[in-house]
Amino acid sequence: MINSDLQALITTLEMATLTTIILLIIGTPLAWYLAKMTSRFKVIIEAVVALPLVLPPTVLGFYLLIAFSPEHLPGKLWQQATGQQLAFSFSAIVIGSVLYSLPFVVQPLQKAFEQLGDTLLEAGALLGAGPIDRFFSIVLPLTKASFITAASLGFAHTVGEFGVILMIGGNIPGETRVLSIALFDHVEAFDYARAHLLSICLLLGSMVLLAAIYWLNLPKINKAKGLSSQANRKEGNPDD
Amino acid sequence: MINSDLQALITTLEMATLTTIILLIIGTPLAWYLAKMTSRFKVIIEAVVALPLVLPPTVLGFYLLIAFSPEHLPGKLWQQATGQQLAFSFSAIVIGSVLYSLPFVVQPLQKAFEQLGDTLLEAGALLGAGPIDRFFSIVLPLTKASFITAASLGFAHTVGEFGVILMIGGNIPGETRVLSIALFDHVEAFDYARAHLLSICLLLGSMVLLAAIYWLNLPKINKAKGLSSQANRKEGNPDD
Amino acid sequence: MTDTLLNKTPQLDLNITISYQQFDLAIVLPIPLKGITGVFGHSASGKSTLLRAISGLETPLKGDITLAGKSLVNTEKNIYLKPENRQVGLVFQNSRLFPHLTVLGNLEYAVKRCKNRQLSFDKVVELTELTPLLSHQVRELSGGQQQRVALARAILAEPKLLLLDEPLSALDQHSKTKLLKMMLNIQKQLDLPMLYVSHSLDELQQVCDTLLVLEKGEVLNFGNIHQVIHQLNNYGDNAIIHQQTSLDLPIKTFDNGHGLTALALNAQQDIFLLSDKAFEQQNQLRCFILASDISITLTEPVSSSIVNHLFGVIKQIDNQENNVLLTVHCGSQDFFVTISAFSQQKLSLTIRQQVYLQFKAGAVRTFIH
Amino acid sequence: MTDTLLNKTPQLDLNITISYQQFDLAIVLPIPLKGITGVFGHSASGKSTLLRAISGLETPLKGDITLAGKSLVNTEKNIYLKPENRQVGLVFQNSRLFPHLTVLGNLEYAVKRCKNRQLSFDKVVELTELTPLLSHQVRELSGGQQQRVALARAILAEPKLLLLDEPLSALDQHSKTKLLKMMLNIQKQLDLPMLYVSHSLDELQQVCDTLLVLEKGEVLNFGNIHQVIHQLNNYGDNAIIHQQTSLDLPIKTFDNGHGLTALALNAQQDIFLLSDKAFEQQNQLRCFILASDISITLTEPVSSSIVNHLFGVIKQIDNQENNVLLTVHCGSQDFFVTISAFSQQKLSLTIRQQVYLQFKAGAVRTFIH
Amino acid sequence: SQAKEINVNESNSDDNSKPLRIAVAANFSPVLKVLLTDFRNKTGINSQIISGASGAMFLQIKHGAPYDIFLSADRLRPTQLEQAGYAIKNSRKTYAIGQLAFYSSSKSLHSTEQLSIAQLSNSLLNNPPKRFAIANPDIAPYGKAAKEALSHLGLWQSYKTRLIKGINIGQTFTQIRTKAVTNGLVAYSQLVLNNLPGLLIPSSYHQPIEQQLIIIRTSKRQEAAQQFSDFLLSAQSQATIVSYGYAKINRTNG
Ligand SMILES: Nc1ncnc2c1ncn2[C@@H]1O[C@H](COP(=O)(O)OP(=O)(O)OP(=O)(O)O)[C@@H](O)[C@H]1O
Ligand SMILES: Nc1ncnc2c1ncn2[C@@H]1O[C@H](COP(=O)(O)OP(=O)(O)OP(=O)(O)O)[C@@H](O)[C@H]1O
Ligand SMILES: [Mg+2]
Ligand SMILES: [Mg+2]
Repeated sequence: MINSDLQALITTLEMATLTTIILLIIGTPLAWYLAKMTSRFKVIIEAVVALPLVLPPTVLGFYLLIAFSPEHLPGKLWQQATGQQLAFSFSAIVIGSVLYSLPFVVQPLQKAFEQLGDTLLEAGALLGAGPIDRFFSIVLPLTKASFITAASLGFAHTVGEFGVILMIGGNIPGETRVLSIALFDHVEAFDYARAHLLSICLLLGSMVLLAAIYWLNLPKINKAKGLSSQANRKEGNPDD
Repeated sequence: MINSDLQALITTLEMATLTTIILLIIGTPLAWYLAKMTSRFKVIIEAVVALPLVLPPTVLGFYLLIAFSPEHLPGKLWQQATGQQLAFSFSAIVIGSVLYSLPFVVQPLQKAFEQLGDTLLEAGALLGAGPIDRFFSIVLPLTKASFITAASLGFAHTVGEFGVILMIGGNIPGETRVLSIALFDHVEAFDYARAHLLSICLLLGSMVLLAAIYWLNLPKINKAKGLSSQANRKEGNPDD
Repeated sequence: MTDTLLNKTPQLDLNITISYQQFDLAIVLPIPLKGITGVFGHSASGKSTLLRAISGLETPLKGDITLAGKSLVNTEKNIYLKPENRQVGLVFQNSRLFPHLTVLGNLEYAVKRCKNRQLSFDKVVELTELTPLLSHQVRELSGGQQQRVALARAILAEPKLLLLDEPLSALDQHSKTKLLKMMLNIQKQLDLPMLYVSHSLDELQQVCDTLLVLEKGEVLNFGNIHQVIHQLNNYGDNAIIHQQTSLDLPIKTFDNGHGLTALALNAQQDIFLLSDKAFEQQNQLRCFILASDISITLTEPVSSSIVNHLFGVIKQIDNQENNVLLTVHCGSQDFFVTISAFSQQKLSLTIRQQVYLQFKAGAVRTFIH
Repeated sequence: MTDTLLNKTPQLDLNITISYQQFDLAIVLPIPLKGITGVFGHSASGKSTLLRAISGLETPLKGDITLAGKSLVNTEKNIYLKPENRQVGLVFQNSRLFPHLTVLGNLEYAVKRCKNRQLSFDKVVELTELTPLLSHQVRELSGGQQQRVALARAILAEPKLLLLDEPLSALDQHSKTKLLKMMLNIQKQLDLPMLYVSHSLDELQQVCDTLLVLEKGEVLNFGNIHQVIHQLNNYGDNAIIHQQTSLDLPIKTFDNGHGLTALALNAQQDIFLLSDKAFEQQNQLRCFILASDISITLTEPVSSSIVNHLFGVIKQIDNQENNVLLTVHCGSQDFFVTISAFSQQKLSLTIRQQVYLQFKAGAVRTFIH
Repeated sequence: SQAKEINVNESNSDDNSKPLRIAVAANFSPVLKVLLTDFRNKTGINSQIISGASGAMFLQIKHGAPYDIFLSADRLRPTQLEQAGYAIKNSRKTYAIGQLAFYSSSKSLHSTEQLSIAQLSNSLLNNPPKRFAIANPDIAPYGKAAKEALSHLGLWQSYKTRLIKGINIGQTFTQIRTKAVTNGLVAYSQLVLNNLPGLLIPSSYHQPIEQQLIIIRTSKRQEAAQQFSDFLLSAQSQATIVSYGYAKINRTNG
């Protein structure tokens, strides 16, 4: 039975990793577009992106379930395209997570892009760097910290997600049964010992993971001279 | 019965507003401290702050319930201090929400503070502005956008929260019964018409609120000359 | 030897207007893409705005810009070439180095995106004296060091046109001289035209062929640098420059045996200045003589340390408060001399009078020495 | 008239070391808090680092700094006064304006936090010519405009000590002159001591009483500005300045009737320069004469436009390549003259020889005119 | 609706490669786990437990959840599913009848087992606790029963405002178990399962808490599902179920 928790862990990692990748792929251009957009529609798009936050996950799950069911258009289209039912599949929980976690990725990135300003991008352009090149050579390294924040918020939120996944995934072992549901089941089944154990593993595991991520991010800190730095750390040539 | 939804709405707004205020009060110094901290412990504190993200809300609720019960230390202390039981009180759901939403406030602020750099703070200090003064006269206006993001993420996440509040709040009308729970109840009780209605109200209301917030934030956008701006908007003297 | 080759050097054709609340730039001008063109003018006269427009950063612009026959912008035809496709380099007034890269990283950024690679990386780094700084973070650099990195970075990108916005303002005399020399060399080596904004006419006089003077967003003057400077001499009481004679003369003898170099002013007359190693490689020397450094005598002076004595005729006399600006014609060259009104009266100078100009070898200034 | 008052002006006592990977600053120096002290030196010689240290921004510092008897830092005693409590102002090399405020907002930022308020806001705004820019966003400003705002902002904070890091580098000659005058006035009005970093010795000569010359993080020279400049004249072949005679003389007659002002060099000898309205309000005038602007004659010259003729004795002869630097003693004042080696031979000048110095009225330079 | 038609032609053939998916109301899943070992030994059929809230599973089945058999915590949802055509005809069966119990985590009421129901109602009437936990009567069958029981005892009016309403009976049990609230009505089976003392509420105080099952129409393992249904209703299984705190099923109302 510990085996089943392991299976849930694997499913969870697969789901969260895939979700995070998709979130970054979708969220980055969206955040960029929002950061640079000047139209009045901007606020509306921003509000729509933030909406999943407001609905209780179970309710969001309820509506997604309706949408994903083969009787309704999105579910029907998916079934026609892939030959598979969307609801209660691994794809469904990934799509649900993406929608649910989108604001956590888009908003930090958008703010980072806005704060970056144009001066360095102008400098890059005049050295011959096109938009994509500028993004990878200037924007990405300078907003690395925000990307890590966005990715870790998105990942963690997906791991901890429960209501949406339960509703549209259906708790099917090996496919849509993730750790958060397993943990919930243990509590529901009064199996507190296992619930505690799993919680502690989850906490420690996440803590190690998060610490590792933030660690990666550490060298960028405190590079500025001045007020805040008690002692300037010196490093050879960390960027090479 | 519509009356009960209205009551839930009021409770929700009270809770979310109070939570957001507390989050900003706690989150801002924490984010500042993390942004300026150079110690190796930083990553650990960052990971701890991010932890509520990883635990499924019901499980977090389960542990909070244990902590808040009058039998255990936090709950006992609270009872001694206030004469009131903590679990199943309005205070409990506010505390729970604060813990649950903390990372959504701390992380965007921390990144904003990190990206701000020291140059302008140095300039402020040499004009005689102390740390608090600098915060309000330089940091706050320059990171306004991130504060709005942080506050709206925190607020929205609190409104949409469900698992934690249900567990530690106990669904008491007028005290801990919030909109997300009411909505869930309608779905469970096959009262789909009301569920849909409430969802739509919630969505539209949030959308208007979010749009209004982002609108407030709009004038700061696109002030930089250059690459991204198609046309520079000119304004008289918006800062006075 | 085709027609077009004979016809004209390629040009940067400007026909633009930019409007801000309190400032309008309106420039219609063909700038020959040859050598270095100086851009001079008071603060806020529109120099940076012009460079930003050419490089494609100033978007609310109307009109058209054509670079060597290629249209960069044409708002009528709705052409707008993106900055990154213009092959125009710009050294910003504030250096704009990439803070996430080291000095080396900043330079490599340019090299990686450079299409020609005719320049030697090591050579440029050596000339800008950046070798010991390569591994430094840019935030550790002093103001002058930052400017040197920005300059080296722009040069290493080897653009088709290089725009320089006060690139040497934070540097001391010694570094300025060195870098100006380098820029001249690179200009010739790559045949890379440059637009050079500076508040120092001395710098411009030494390196520019053409000078553009802006005032309140409009062209005040444009043309051959010597002519423009001479015209600015007569700009009136609110002198915007130190009045001076600007010269570009062939070197006749590098060293006359006494440490003086002789420049051929005309068939009869020479100008002497102190020799410098750097002159050896040159045929031509650019120099200027401040109007206040030249004095007038009526008789040829003797037993004086002053080595330059030129015979000329007063062509024009302009009274400027307590000063008098004389234009003296020597051979084919006009010289500008300011003397006190007192001296003018004492010597009772009049137009068409014959006088001797005298000035010291040291008064013949070359910035690059 | 107490002992301490008589004894000495307040001082800024520096005894600091700062170590970076490739750079060490080590300065032990008492700087009198009187007038303006110039800080001069090559790029990367540590000028900005020094100012940052004094203002409290350079934290990895060892040693102690005392400002008018008050300890700002003392690493031994573990004293570290925060920047905001030092009442030290700093105009940064890059302006560092607050981008979220307008020009007015930036200025008000300083005024609100100022404790004294002796200066008139309107006056400072007018002198820095910022009146039409008050409502502008700072990102709309030109480089020079930004510098003016930064300067006005720092002045309006009315600190106890003002540090200026190349505050005028992006400005044209006209604005520079105006602002230097303003700084002098404010210095006197508030009795506000300043440290002024610049690459332009001309600027420094005009406004500074004391000069500090840095080289590679160490004090190369420090003292009375005229003395230091004269010592730098003899610095060797790698001249770091234009050799010159630096003077500060009483005005004898404002206008001799011919548009010339006479300065009393000593009881017998005067120096003449072109009159300027601005001289009227002054008793004393600071000026310099470039060594290359003075020429030597053996006989008193006649019928020349040159108005200044001084009789003196050659005190020292230094050969510098093709140049010769002469130190000529006239009355009590040393004058520095560079002539070509050629001329020296021609005139066969030797030590203790009596000669006439001649230079034009226009060669007596005051930056502020 | 259209859902009935989907996969209908494949519905008869068992696909043995997949385990039998049993969707079960969370409160019954511990008992089910015990029974399943027996089931596998007897039939060799592999099965999977998917436990959850009946309400959610009801919705999921309506939207095509790939379950074979649904063990609900109530009677309402299976009935509705049957009416809407999601169940195999006549597959709806009552497999267990829940019992309500009074449960207190406080020491004073620790020996509730010895307490008579009359004594309890007296003490509850005279000393109403500040908070009292039951499952939500609007959505949970045990909640509905609890409401009926409280009404029966004449406590409903005074208790209405003190109730902590759990989303389901599991949450109510957790809330008392963690001592966040002292008293409440839980499922008797929960107490038996966790070896805790409590006082059984007579089943006459409330409508029976019938827990029913249905076999899902779209199931590809209808045979195995039927086998499982039969197994669950067998006398031996029923005895086990009753031993875990459920009431005996009166077979007259099939
Ligand atoms: N985006 C803008 N919005 C409004 N005004 C602007 C903007 N950009 C420039 N200006 C105005 O245009 C004028 C010219 O600016 P510009 O930067 O071209 O001057 P400049 O000649 O480079 O001066 P400096 O030598 O001081 O750098 C200034 O008055 C400036 O305020
Ligand atoms: N934080 C730092 N880390 C490492 N080196 C530094 C740091 N700050 C300054 N330096 C070095 O100290 C030296 C002096 O710098 P500083 O900025 O004081 O020069 P400066 O005299 O102001 O020069 P400039 O006239 O070019 O502005 C430079 O070589 C610089 O690279
Ligand atoms: Mg400019
Ligand atoms: Mg500096």
